[in-house]
Amino acid sequence: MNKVVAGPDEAVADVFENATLMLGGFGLSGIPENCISAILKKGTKGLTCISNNAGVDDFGIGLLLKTRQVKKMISSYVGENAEFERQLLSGELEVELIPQGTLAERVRAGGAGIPAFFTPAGVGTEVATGKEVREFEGKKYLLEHWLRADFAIVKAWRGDTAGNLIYKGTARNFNPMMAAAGKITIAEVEELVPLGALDPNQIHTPGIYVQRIFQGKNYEKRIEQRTVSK
Amino acid sequence: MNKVVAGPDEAVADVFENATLMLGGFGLSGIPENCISAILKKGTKGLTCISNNAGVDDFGIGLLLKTRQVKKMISSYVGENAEFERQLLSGELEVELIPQGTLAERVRAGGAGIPAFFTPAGVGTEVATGKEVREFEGKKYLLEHWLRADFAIVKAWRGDTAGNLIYKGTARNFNPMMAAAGKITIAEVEELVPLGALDPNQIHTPGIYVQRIFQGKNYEKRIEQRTVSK
Amino acid sequence: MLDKIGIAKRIAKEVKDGMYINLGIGIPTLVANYIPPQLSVVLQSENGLLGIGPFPKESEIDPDLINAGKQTITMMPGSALFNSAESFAMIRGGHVDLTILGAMEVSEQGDIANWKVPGKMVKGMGGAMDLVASAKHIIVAMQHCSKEGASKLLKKCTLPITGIKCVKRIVSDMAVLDVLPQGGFKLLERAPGVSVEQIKNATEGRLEIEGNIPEMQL
Amino acid sequence: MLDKIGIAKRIAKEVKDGMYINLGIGIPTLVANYIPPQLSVVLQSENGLLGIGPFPKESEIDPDLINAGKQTITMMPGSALFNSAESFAMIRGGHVDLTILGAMEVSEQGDIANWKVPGKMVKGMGGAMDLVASAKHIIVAMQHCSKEGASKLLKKCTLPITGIKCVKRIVSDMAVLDVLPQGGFKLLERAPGVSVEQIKNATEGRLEIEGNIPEMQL
Repeated sequence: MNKVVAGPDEAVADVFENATLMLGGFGLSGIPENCISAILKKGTKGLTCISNNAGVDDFGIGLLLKTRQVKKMISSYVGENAEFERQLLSGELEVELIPQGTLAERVRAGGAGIPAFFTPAGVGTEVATGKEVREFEGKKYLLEHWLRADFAIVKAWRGDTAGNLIYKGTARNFNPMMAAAGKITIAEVEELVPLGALDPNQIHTPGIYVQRIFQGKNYEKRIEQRTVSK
Repeated sequence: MNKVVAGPDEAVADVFENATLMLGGFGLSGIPENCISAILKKGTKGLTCISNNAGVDDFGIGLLLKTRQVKKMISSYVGENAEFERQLLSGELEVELIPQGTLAERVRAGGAGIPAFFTPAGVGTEVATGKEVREFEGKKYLLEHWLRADFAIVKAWRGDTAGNLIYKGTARNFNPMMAAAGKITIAEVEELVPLGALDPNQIHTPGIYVQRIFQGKNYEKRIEQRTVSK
Repeated sequence: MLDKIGIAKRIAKEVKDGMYINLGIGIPTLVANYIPPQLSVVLQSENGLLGIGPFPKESEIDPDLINAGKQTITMMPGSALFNSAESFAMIRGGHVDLTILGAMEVSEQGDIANWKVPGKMVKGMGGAMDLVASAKHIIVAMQHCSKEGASKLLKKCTLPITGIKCVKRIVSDMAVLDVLPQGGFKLLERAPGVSVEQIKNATEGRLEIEGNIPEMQL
Repeated sequence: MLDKIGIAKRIAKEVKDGMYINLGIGIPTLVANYIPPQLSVVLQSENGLLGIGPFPKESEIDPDLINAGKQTITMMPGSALFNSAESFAMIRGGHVDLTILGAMEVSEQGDIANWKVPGKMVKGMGGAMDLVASAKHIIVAMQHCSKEGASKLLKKCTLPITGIKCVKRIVSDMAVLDVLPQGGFKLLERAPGVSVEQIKNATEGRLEIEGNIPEMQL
């Protein structure tokens, strides 16, 4: 089963106006740099982006915010981005903030066919507004629903032609759950290898979740907080 | 953080009468052979065992059924065991049969702090008796609750002294979810290695879930259906 | 009338290139042997493997590598191993394209019974309830009648059911039939040497016969 | 009055051998520097790592290895990497023994506010709501008062809250206090050179003072 496409332009060619996208990554780590550039070039508008963060002013999803291609962000933390804050305060951008664990689990639920589940995060806060609250063994929980997307766009370290993926370090983050929750899942990888080159016991994302894969180029992997020890 | 115990006898020493145990494995693959033997020797009675299968007459959990140490089995499939069927039909053994995916997800929910979730498995069948049914996007789902245990007993291929585990082949099965759902989790491994010997990117069960670990002995790894191609 | 291998061969013709498929225990497992080799498909085993290969040679046997029927197996290049929760996430999430499983009874509404005979058999449902509740496309392999000649394609199942309104297509030893969205069996093909009349007599549920019914090509 | 490093040092004394700990951004991250080296503890980073090591040397920097504050880090021997769903499964499932995080306000009921200042700051809650809703033990690092001198240990939080009835212990620049199960702050220790009177004046919520209040040992 060969899922290889030529590159990011072909991979995102059918991303349509007002589509819902999931984009992997935590901060700028593990983000699909090549596909973000291709969507930027394509200029598709009205996007709803589900991603833990919103990039920085001049990198990651921040690039799509600048060009006003994003209608709505669904994230847990967006504090790294001044343009984001401006658009939000001016009402140009819709934003839904979700606790990080709830976001991760809602995406996982989307891929796993679980329409709703109970979680304690946000009980008694404004996140609970309008949500069912139920008590289990003396503790209160909120009912949260699955999240799915028209396109899930993920970044992995190594992948094979059948779409099996292995991530590296903490660049794994949201990528595996998102890979499972897209109607179409696009994976860009640093190294594309032949079938049989990956150890089946080490696969993080089984190929069944991935529809398109390509080897990306020129990864910048920008660092937000370069910290070193003496 | 050193979680190493001397062997199976020490590992299961505090397994008490009427305790709830989770036991990893699918069929006879990936079952904690050493700990089952130790519990057999110890003779603890009244156990509730949560395990996908119930072993065969003379191996796996079947051994504990023979000695009548098991009060209740919670499983998805128990068809390999004549003594089991006899005890069940005679009313000596309580049995709760759960769809395999629901069992896997209820155990995962137990480890993940999710008290309940919706799943489509069993809608309209006797499994749905007494359960809340709710419709999402035109499809019906059952509300299912988490499962947790006093002791989760798992078998891995390799493990380190901090309890990080790697499984092999399809012997992984229910072990990772159970490892997370035990108040006390005991891991027996074929090979116990020093801290730092396992690649952090390949860990299947992070050590945080494991309280005790030891290197097992004399693994029999019995095969139920030896099938070969010419 | 088809034997087990005949049923498996006929079902193999339903397989399309690029499919991810879950094969149940029994006849469905045999289907793997008859999938045209030019098709690229991936077989899922619900105990945690995508990419089931052929049975091993004696020297390749690995007790840590079995399928859902507990048979020793091998892996294909490009396989992936995972845990049982991930396996059923795949199934429940609709990522498996085709599920092929056996049945003791099917109703004209598409209900299926295959896990329990009260008072006689208590083996459990295994993964069947998850599979039938979630699969995009379900093909059932079954005998059209019991040994005593009673129809197993019924108005209503008499055995405890595994799932409701889920079966899309049936390949029996006598015929290929679809379950219609509004209920009823639509006869598509006859097994070699089996007449429409015989199928009519062997089907308790409502049977829709339109035009000439061709014989199966195996 | 303690500076940030003083608060971090005092919190480090709460750490016990064998603990799995999640450290929030800011002062809590500094705590790692002062955990006695004879204690064996594992630090969790909610973006998918157990076993955070020291910051890397220039030559070791890996952009694929960061903590929840997006700082470059290293791994300790025996580390494990995982995805965000697994990370919060750990947190939600009560497997993390201790959570240390910052706060803008804490109420005498143990409510905490640390994610939003309406009209001024919209950064999001990140993992804080999950952490405070699930942690077995929560220690808060905070300033006792605002720059304007207003108390941040309140009867009721004025800012949007992150979680209810969850804070167990507070280490501020002025004091160590417990939140009592029935509500109210119990004064345990004074910062060096800070009087009970000063703490009283700086605490809006109900303050319980019993006997002689010792000065912190750092």
